[in-house]
Amino acid sequence: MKKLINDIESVVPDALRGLAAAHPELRVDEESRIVLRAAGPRPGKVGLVSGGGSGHEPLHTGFVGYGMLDAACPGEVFTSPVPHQMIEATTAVNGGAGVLHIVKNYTGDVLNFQMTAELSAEENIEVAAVLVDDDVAVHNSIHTAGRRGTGATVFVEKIAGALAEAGAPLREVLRVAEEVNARSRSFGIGLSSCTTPAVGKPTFDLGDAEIELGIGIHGEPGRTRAAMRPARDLARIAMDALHDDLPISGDTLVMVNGMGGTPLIELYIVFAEVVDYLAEKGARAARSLVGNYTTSLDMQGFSITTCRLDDRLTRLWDAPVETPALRWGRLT
Amino acid sequence: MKKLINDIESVVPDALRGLAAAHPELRVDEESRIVLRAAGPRPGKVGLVSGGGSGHEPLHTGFVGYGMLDAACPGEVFTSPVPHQMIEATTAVNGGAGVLHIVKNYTGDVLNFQMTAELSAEENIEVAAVLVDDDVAVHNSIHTAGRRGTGATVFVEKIAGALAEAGAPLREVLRVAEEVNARSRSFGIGLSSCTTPAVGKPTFDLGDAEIELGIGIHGEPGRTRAAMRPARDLARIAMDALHDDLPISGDTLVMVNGMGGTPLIELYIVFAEVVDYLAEKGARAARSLVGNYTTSLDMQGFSITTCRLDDRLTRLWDAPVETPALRWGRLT
Amino acid sequence: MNAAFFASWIEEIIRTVHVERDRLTRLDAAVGDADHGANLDRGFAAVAPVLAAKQPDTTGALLKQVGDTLIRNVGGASGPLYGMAFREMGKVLGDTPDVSVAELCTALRAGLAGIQKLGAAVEGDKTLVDALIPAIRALEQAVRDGVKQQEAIAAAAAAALAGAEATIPMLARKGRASYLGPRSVGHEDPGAASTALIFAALNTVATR
Amino acid sequence: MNAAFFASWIEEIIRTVHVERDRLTRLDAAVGDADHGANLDRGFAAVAPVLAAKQPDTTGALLKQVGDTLIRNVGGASGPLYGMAFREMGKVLGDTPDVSVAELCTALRAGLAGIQKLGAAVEGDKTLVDALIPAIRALEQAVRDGVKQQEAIAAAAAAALAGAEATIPMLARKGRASYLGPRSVGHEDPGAASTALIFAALNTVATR
Ligand SMILES: Nc1ncnc2c1ncn2[C@@H]1O[C@H](COP(=O)(O)OP(=O)(O)O)[C@@H](O)[C@H]1O
Ligand SMILES: Nc1ncnc2c1ncn2[C@@H]1O[C@H](COP(=O)(O)OP(=O)(O)O)[C@@H](O)[C@H]1O
Ligand SMILES: [Mg+2]
Ligand SMILES: [Mg+2]
Ligand SMILES: [Mg+2]
Ligand SMILES: [Mg+2]
Repeated sequence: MKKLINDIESVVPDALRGLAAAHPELRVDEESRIVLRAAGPRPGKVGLVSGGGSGHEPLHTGFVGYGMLDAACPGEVFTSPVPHQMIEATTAVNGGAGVLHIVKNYTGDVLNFQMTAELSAEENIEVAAVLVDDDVAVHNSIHTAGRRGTGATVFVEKIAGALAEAGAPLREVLRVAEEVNARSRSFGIGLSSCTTPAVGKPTFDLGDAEIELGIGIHGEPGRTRAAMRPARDLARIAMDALHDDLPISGDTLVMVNGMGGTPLIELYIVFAEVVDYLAEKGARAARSLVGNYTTSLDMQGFSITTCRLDDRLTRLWDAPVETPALRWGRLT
Repeated sequence: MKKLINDIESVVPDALRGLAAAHPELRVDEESRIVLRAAGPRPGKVGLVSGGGSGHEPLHTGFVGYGMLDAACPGEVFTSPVPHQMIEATTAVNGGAGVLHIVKNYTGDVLNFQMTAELSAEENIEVAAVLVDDDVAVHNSIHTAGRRGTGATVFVEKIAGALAEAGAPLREVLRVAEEVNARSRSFGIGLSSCTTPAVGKPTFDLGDAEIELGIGIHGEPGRTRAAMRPARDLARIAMDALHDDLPISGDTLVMVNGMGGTPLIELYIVFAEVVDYLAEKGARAARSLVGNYTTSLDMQGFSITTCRLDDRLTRLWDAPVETPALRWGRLT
Repeated sequence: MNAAFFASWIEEIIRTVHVERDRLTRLDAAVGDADHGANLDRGFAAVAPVLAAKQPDTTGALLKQVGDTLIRNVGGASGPLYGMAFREMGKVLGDTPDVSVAELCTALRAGLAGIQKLGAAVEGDKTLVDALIPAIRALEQAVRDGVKQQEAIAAAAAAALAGAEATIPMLARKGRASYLGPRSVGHEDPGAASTALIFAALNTVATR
Repeated sequence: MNAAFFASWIEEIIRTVHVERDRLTRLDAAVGDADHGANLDRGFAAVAPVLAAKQPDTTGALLKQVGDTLIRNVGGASGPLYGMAFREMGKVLGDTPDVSVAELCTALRAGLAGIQKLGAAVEGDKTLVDALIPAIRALEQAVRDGVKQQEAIAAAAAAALAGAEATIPMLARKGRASYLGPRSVGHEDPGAASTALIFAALNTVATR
């Protein structure tokens, strides 16, 4: 394993130290492992807190800032954060209008956020939680842990963040978050596994011409292994999976997300194919993100997330945002 | 080789198609392979054109937009663009105040830009060129091709772009570009080689615990091979190389740049070490970029670029910019 | 089984989880995200200094402390689950000076209930529950059979181990392994393996 | 050597560059950026349709066309260098109906001058110049010796090949290979190898 780390035990705090130095507009509590806006909570604004395992950067720490999150709680690599982090973040961002927890659907995240919600109630902070579960590779069923939360988290954080910034009350912010999640679907394809610092070798092995279809964002193997194909066919496999689950039509918000080890030039190639696919279905990529947003350490591959837009969601998507990883349209 | 491509011959045009679809604020001429601002040239504003081989994304195409480049000319992967592209871009961005060519110091780039300048003169367009040569891994000498142009290109494009946007004449824009280059130094470390689509396997092989010191951005091997070390030591090797060449002091603009295959979390770890190093030297990272800015396809590794700031350069760095890969502070 | 006995149990868990860390992580690499060993080792390693500092004098306080420390330090799915289990056991045992096997059964049942309340896993879902329930059943059977404490605990440890091994052919329906669908078949559940370790540690202490 | 002869030469270059593409790229992988074969193949492949469309009727027009097409399509260092060389040769040969070996020498000297004006490489810098200069010298010697055209060209091809091989022990001082410093030693320069190919193609056509 060749990684730019000092010690497998100190990966997260060392990275937080760098994040803090690079972004004076954030307040990074390295001890408690929470990342906040330096400006602190705005009275009367709903606070947005997300969190999850590290290794998905820029998710979530890179999305803290004006128009998006108020706090992020990074756990150990691929391990959900713990309740004491989250309760501290929740308390810190509470401006009196309650706090929305944005939770990706993984047992660990769900359980730890659930404990946090109980603790928050004890502290008289009104907390609501939205569960993001957009990954169609996992079949949803009451007999399973349900779909994973992946790329749609970025959409939920951006759009709910914009509404919170506009001063909407908690139940409306929750509602729009749930709506974005309901309209969003993701599917990922891995060309390689990833290597966690703790393990030091790839979580799974893939042959020279093999890929994994339906990967998650933790180096989990996918649902099936398949032969490598041209970008056009891979984009089509992913889009078909999304379309089968929720037919694609109209103005669509599209993210072609790199898993961490894939160059941007390749993501643009995939995006071009996605645009063609959408056109076939009479839809179009009205808004888009192409780049590394929800990564899985050094994994090579991509995921596609789509979200059917309406006028209101488009306006909220377009609203100013100023975070390390997403920024546009902010008045200075 | 597993790459998200359709055909090794169509990598650049396919990616440009994706870029065009993702960024309506750009005008992408896929035929001529030039990327322009959709708004076109502003009369009286100096035009900024850069270009170079593809495979370094977001450089240069991702830096076209308000406050930075007017046009980028992407060549084939790792191959400088050709004069007919550049002359077309030069003509397209000329607002009557002349055009600055930002050229990374590689024989191919230099020769092709030189031919373009001759053609521009025939068309009565005033053209000046700045040669970026910041990479201290290569010893500068009149007996060699000289230092390579790497990360400092981002600084030159941003700062010269800001001055051009402010309406400065060509000779001033050229002067600030040369000044930024003179104040900037870079050094890169590769943990892996990269694989060009045309070759289909890594340009060079590295052992499990080996790294290359002093790599360029084209998968060239570095100056020396060394044993893998913790991030702290690698950051120090790079910073020592920069400091030996041009002592570091005062307010410094720092970029910790990923080579394409390195996760963001690791780049933040390196940046934290850089900040410590600067403190030792009585300097500080007054401004910074941490992320993938000047990549080398899927190479794992990083480069560090420093530039000594003064008040004027800091102001120009802070000036609004709105491009796919760099954006801040723009009034909407 | 007095507070010192339980303290020895926890120490033995700390030790064996550390020793078996890589094996647990390897199991998790096959069906999950390759962190179970690291998670538990981080959590139990944090327990030692906490106990040294607080020196809880009742079994209840001890186990609650262990549970809280796991919740604070593990994260993931296993942190809240094991944390809650130790907390619930602590609540049941309170200041009981000398815990009988029957009382231990009651405490473990409470721990299991905590786990199921949080995670809603039932037997056969391929989780740590598949090691825990057989262990509790074996202990309860031993109480009914009136066998000696040491023998009862040995039976529980054997049942936990068998339960963990029995997860190999199962199709996961809870936790990350469930994402794999049929590909989860053929691998031992890492949480079940760590539960077996925890009972093996109990057995080690009981046979001292 | 009439215009048809030069057209055959260009066709033969197009063919051999395509065949040797991977070898040239491999040489470039060792000391450069692994694109020399792809660059030249892209450039010369573009020449064929251009010539088919324009059918230049003089050697000068033909070679200028080749040079322009290389400049338009190759990029990199080799595009302008080879492009300029063919253009300069075309300028010298103009509408000469039947080019003598001596005239070819003059044209090649002009091509070399174009290359050196652009790239400033001298012999020993480990570039294509190290294959080109020996080839020209061999040709000039052959003229002085009054040998037959075919023999003269064979000598030039052999000299180019030897020149290319002689770059192996050299330390690069121009182009990307120069970044490697001492590590450039021990590898053949890709541009010198492609220059040797171009002279080999000339020889093939001359011996038909
Ligand atoms: N809903 C659940 N109920 C009981 N146990 C569960 C549940 N979900 C997961 N587990 C257990 O947790 C183990 C994984 O723990 P760990 O790897 O530490 O957490 P994570 O899955 O968050 O990475 C699984 O092997 C399984 O035994
Ligand atoms: N300054 C120069 N003068 C002459 N030839 C040069 C010079 N620089 C590079 N070359 C030649 O160009 C060859 C490389 O061509 P190519 O790989 O196509 O371009 P690039 O180096 O831009 O990738 C080198 O092997 C060398 O022979
Ligand atoms: Mg985990
Ligand atoms: Mg090249
Ligand atoms: Mg796990
Ligand atoms: Mg080359």
